[in-house]
Amino acid sequence: MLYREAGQFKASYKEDQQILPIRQDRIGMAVILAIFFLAVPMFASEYWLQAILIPVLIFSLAAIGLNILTGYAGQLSLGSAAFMAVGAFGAYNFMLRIDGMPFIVALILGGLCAALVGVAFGLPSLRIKGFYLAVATLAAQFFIVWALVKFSWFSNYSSSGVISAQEVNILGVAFNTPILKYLLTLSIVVVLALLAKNLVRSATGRRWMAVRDMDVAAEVIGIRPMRAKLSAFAVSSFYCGVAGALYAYTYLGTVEPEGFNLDLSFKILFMIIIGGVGSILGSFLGAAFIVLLPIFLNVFMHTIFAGNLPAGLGSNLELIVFGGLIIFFLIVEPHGLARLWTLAKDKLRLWPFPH
Amino acid sequence: MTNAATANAASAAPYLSINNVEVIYDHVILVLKGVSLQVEKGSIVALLGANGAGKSTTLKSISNLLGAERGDVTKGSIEFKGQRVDQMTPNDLVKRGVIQVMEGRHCFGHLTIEENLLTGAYTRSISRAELKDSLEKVYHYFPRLKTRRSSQAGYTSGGEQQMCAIGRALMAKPEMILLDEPSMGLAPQIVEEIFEIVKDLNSKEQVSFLLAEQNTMVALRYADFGYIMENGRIVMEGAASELATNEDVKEFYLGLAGEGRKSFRDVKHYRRRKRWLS
Amino acid sequence: QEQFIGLPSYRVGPYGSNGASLYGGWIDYMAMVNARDGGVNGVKLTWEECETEYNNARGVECYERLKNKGPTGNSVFQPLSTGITYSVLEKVEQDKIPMVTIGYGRTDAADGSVFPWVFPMVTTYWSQASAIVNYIGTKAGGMDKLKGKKIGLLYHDSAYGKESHAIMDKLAEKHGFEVQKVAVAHPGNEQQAQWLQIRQQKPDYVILWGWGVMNATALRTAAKTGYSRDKVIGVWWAGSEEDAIPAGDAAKGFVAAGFNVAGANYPVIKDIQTNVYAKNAGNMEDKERVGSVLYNRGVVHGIITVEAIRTAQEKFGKGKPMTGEQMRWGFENLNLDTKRLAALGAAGFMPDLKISCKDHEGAGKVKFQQWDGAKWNVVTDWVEADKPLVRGMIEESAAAYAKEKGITPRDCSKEM
Amino acid sequence: MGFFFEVLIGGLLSGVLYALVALGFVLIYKASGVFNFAQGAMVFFAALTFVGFQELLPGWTGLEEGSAVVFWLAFILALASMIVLGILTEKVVLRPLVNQPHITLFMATIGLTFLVEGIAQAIWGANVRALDLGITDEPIEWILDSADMIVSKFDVFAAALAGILVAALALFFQYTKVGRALRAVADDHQAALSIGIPLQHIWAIVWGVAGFVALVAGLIWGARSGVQFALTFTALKALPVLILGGFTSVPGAIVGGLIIGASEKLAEVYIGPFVGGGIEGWFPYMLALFFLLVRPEGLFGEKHIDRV
Amino acid sequence: MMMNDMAQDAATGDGRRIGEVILDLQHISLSFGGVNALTDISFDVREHEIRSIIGPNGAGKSSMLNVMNGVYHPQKGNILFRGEPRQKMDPHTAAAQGIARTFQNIALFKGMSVLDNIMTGRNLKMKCSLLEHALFWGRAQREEIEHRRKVEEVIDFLEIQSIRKTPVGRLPYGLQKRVELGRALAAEPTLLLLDEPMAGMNVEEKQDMCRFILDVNDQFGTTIVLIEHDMGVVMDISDRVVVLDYGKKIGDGPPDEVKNNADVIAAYLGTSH
Ligand SMILES: Nc1ncnc2c1ncn2[C@@H]1O[C@H](COP(=O)(O)OP(=O)(O)OP(=O)(O)O)[C@@H](O)[C@H]1O
Ligand SMILES: Nc1ncnc2c1ncn2[C@@H]1O[C@H](COP(=O)(O)OP(=O)(O)OP(=O)(O)O)[C@@H](O)[C@H]1O
Ligand SMILES: [Mg+2]
Ligand SMILES: [Mg+2]
Repeated sequence: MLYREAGQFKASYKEDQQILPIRQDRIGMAVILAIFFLAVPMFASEYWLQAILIPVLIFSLAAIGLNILTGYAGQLSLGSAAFMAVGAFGAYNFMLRIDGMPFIVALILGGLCAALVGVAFGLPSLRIKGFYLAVATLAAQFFIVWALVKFSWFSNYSSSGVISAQEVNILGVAFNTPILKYLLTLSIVVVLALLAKNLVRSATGRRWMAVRDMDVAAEVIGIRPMRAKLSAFAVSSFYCGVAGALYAYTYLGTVEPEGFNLDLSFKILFMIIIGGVGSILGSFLGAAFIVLLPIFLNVFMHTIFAGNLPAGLGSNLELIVFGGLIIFFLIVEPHGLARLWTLAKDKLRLWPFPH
Repeated sequence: MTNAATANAASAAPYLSINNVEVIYDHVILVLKGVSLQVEKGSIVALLGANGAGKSTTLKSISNLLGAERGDVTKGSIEFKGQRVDQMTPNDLVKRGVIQVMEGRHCFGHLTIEENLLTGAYTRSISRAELKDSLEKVYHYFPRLKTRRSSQAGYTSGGEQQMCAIGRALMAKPEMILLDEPSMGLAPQIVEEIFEIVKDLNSKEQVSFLLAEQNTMVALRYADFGYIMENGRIVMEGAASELATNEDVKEFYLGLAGEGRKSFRDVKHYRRRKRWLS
Repeated sequence: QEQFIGLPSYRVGPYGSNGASLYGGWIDYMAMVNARDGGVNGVKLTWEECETEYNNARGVECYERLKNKGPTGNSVFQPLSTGITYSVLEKVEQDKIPMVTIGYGRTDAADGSVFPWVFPMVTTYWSQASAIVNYIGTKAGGMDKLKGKKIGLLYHDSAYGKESHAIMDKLAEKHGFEVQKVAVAHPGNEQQAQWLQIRQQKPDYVILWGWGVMNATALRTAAKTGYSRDKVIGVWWAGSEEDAIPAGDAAKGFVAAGFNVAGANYPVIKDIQTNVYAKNAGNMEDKERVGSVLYNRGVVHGIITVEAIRTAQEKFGKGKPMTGEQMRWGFENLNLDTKRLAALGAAGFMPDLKISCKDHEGAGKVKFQQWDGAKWNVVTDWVEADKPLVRGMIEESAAAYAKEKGITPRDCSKEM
Repeated sequence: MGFFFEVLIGGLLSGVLYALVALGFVLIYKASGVFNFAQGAMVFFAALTFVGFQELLPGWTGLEEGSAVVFWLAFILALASMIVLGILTEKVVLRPLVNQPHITLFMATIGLTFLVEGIAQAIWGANVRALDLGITDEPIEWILDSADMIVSKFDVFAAALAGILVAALALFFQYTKVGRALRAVADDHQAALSIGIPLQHIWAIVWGVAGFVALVAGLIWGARSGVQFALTFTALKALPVLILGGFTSVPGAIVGGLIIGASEKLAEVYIGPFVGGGIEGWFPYMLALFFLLVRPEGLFGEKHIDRV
Repeated sequence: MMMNDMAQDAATGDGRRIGEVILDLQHISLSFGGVNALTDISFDVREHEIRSIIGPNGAGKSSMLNVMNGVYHPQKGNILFRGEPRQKMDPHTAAAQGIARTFQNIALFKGMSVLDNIMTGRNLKMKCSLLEHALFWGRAQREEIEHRRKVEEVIDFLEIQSIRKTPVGRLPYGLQKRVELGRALAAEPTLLLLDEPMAGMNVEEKQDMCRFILDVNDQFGTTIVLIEHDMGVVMDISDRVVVLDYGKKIGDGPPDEVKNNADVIAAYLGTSH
């Protein structure tokens, strides 16, 4: 009975257009934001900030990026990690080569580099569809990483191809403690997530979804598939690029091109599928799930079997359980955690009466 | 014969009977709210009703195709020839002789028309010659398919696909066919033809039919018995001839208001019908 | 009293089989010290593994997870992955936890004045390349004979493989040989094109700078294209049983560098057998592999870790668990001379080693072993690297890093 | 010129080996529309199971190590394991996910990958092992003598094996009842169900056959580079082959394999040196990409039907 | 202009003025591989009229519509739209010129709600840039609201208020057809192509649909090309009817004339009608 929209009427289309039309949701969101902006920095340990929350946030951003492309515009991509790499190396080079470059601008420029590269690799999507396109985006994945390793200019001629991020300094404040890094990451991710939400609920998002659901019909009602697809590639790569730059600047500090390998691309793909294809919320849930689950399993195995299990077997069991859980979740809800959440809300709305 | 369906339904175990079936999609959307109906052996039963009444859902619950759409039969039972079939796989059902022709064609787009038809005979283990016979029979019913036999089904016209879907079901040599909107998208001549085929199969080969149909006029002409559904419930049932003369049915399903057929041009749009239930 | 050692490990994934031997040797050695001596001066060693799957992000998580465990926090972080090394490079300094990277990692970190917290011990990639060239020189009959020779460099096309370029170019310049660099794309399970190129160019020797499946495939393809295996010289990540066995007969004659040798006949391994395996407690699932190259490499990790604790205790108090800072001192003042190694039962097992404030590498020596189809046989004594040359490059590179990062190198003359 | 042909022939033969792995993908895609990401893991699992049994059997039965009997027994046991794996996959993964979007099924197969990799190593350990098929990977001598060209015996044997498999499977799909049913299932799960095609059996069959193909691929690749985790990477070699040939075409796999194999080797040898080498990692993908621009459904793939 | 208000007093078909030829198809031939879908077909569509195309299955009716809005490009023949020849026109150009359509096999965007589907119909009229959309402030928001108002009119007109937020994939067939019509209407087209909009509907629903079509035609003067198999509907509401058979034109004219054309009866209507 607590979760009801009864009695909440919307008097204008503007009200109906709100991101969270139900009052309880708005309160919930405010509470969540307060927790993450205020309570977490106060109480979370360094381990939680550095090893869990920051990566979850960054991966969420990358997942939003991929979700825009795959979930909303329907173009399956396996190259997200490469676009992250472009963002990271792009931002690094802007910071390195232009004196006094403000971090945020470098971040955006890094994202824009990724967007450009994304558009270039998105061009084939005009003709190629489905899994064919997915495999084609692998070309981007391998080529970009190869180029970053091969051409030392990108890594400022470091002998091993590794770059180490410059210190982040915004308006004289050095972001060098876990809390500050966390807050910076959080703010950027929240703002970009909001923008993404806006995009997908506006005409742009509808164009993407139309192309995704049936591109012939979309063209017949006047949507140019080329523009829709390329804009999705651009926006998606931008998000991945920014995530990549954050990955280098607020998370790892030093990155190598191979760190942005196919495994990472897949990981991001897992996030959106487990979280929910075509859902911004799902990107967050998926990222949290994919980052936390292996850690949880690792810790869990150590505590229950503490030394009684051959070492190799323990690690393999983690793998088995991880794979099994992915399958299990897909079977329970093929549309991902976000859908599970909406279904739960639907049930709650009806509760305590069935149907 | 049709009276038997009403009067004596309880005494002899009916051929196909659905008792108080409830269906829920996605764990929350309640679509069928306790539907019961019977089909006698060798009869043609029409299931009528507006869009969204739950006709297709009813048929799918019989043929057990709901699972694929995350639908569930949560209550009630379905019996065919006195045996519970609600837990059987569609394959078992087809082997027992119950086959469904789904709404919206669902041909195998990349297979040719002929391959489509041949897959229809999957459950039968028959000789090449028999297979050829069956194929010829379908071509006899639908000559148009013969001329398009080697085209990929995905590229054929809507009507051709419809014929293909029906033909494919016939290839399984079923005893009972669940036909979902067979007339949809077919030229009037073909509609007549298809119903003639239905009648033919029914009288010559004792095939029973349960058909969901919007074209009430034709459906009631060929059916023995009819059910009318609204909002997931059966709201009316009776011999086809009785239904055809029922005033309400006449008005709402046949477009015949008292004085005879009204031109589509003259119908007022704000006229809302009364509801039987719900 | 307990001393905690965090072990980021990889036991699944493509390198899982390497991990199993490495961590097996390492853990067994520590278990042996606990069982035989009751720990280090009475301080029990405890450890916890954390699966990284050889993945940087998970490595960082492990680092963070392990760093505050135990009474004094994690004593030392040894990531066993160059990628993870880079990812935590700056963190270890902040958290004051020494990072030891034995035979991998960031080469120029051997300059302890710029990288006080990082210890690329025993030997670095650059020392290794130089030692391999020295070995080739002796095989050719003297370093002067290298002039005009052609040496193939078959490398894993990644940051790891690229580490070899600068030093090889420098050595080629110095000794007058030619380097033919041939890249192998990851993972390297197909090398037809590369070996046909090699067959065409006919280099006198081929240095196999490989990793994982690339090594076995290289040997197989060398056999297929008729390149003599005893002219293929592997780096230490190409010279284990895990690399040779899958190549079958094709690996016969293959020579590889190693900063430790294979064999179960060393007293230290015997001690492990009697104190651990005899009590049914060993870490290895496959006991046959005790004494293999990678297992023994794990033992080297164990020895160095334990000896650093011992050294630190000498200064900061015997029988007490050491903090990260104390551990750092222990590593920086580690001195495993021949005598000490003999006492540890590891004479000839690994090179003698002396770390200092300036030099975080120590030895820079390798032995060469040859595969006879069933096991590795040592074929040389310790081969030195061209220390002055390598050291020069290291200091140059470290200075550049210090400049980029605005680090003032410490003055080692003031340290003690 | 001799060198050119050497590279070309070597490339073509390697290509056939890629095709062998690609074939597994094609089988499952054709039969269920599922892009089976776990194919690489299955190759690994199959090879590992085979050598595992090969090691165990002499101890169990007292048979002579390395004898033909042991070989074939191990082969049969490994095949049986693959079939069991196929049946389990159908039961546990596919059946509950009938009629779901392709991407969901794709994801499920990724989950399956972890599962299979984990199980394989949990059972057999992570050790790398050698695998000997009794055919050495050496040049055929008379070619070497007469033309100074290297053509490996082993590669020729493997290519012949792959050719036979491809021919058999192509016939199976085109002309048998089950083959037809498989293609039908790939088009529309629900419609296939409605006409009584038992998806369970069909899928169990295909996954079984795919398991067999994986076993063959695993043996060949295992003999080349040892039985180790890296066998799962063979999938990466197979993907460009797959898109070039078309996801749904059995002969496409072999033709795609030949094109990819030959061109990547030639590119590495003739273009590689100018850009620093190591282009084999991406070149096949780029090639396939450009190819797709001309034929978006690969060489022999089924056209995407979108009619309105 | 509230559509539903105006629809009320337009029950009869008075005051409809058939105008100039808006679309002229001359000698159109179209084939796919060996199949001749259309052979040398010529006919025209006049402004404000309801022009029906009938014919047996596979006659080429849908292909004809596809030719009209640029999905198919005929091998031979000319298409004149408002007197101007159109060569190889893309569907989105056709849409930009005011041609909207519905599809025989419903082509709604399955993952979107009814509201969003209809909103896509207004796509061409929305001018804000991607950046403005991302900010969703000021102009973008105003634009969204303004178009939402228009779409709500369409929703009211089609009486689908209650399913506004439902994902279309879950709707029963008939309602999907209605939503598809809504999407086409939202574009405020001058020429509306309808491919079997009433398939799968019962009489009552067909009556509703006819009403909608007639109203659109009356109120906005939208020209309509209609493919339909229900002869009752076609004969009642169309102004002129073209009959195709196996890609050839076998009849053309007002309903009464076509109904009695012997060829048409033989090929299509059958004797029972
Ligand atoms: N997969 C599904 N998920 C959720 N709801 C569904 C699903 N399929 C159908 N429904 C709902 O079930 C109800 C009945 O649908 P059904 O398709 O059975 O109707 P119908 O009588 O066949 O209609 P029509 O004549 O239009 O075909 C509809 O309200 C529809 O929205
Ligand atoms: N893209 C295509 N490729 C190949 N053949 C096609 C294509 N489109 C249509 N056809 C063929 O052209 C012929 C005409 O098809 P069309 O869809 O126009 O028929 P229709 O008159 O709309 O029939 P129906 O009333 O059954 O919908 C059919 O035989 C069909 O198979
Ligand atoms: Mg229906
Ligand atoms: Mg049509």
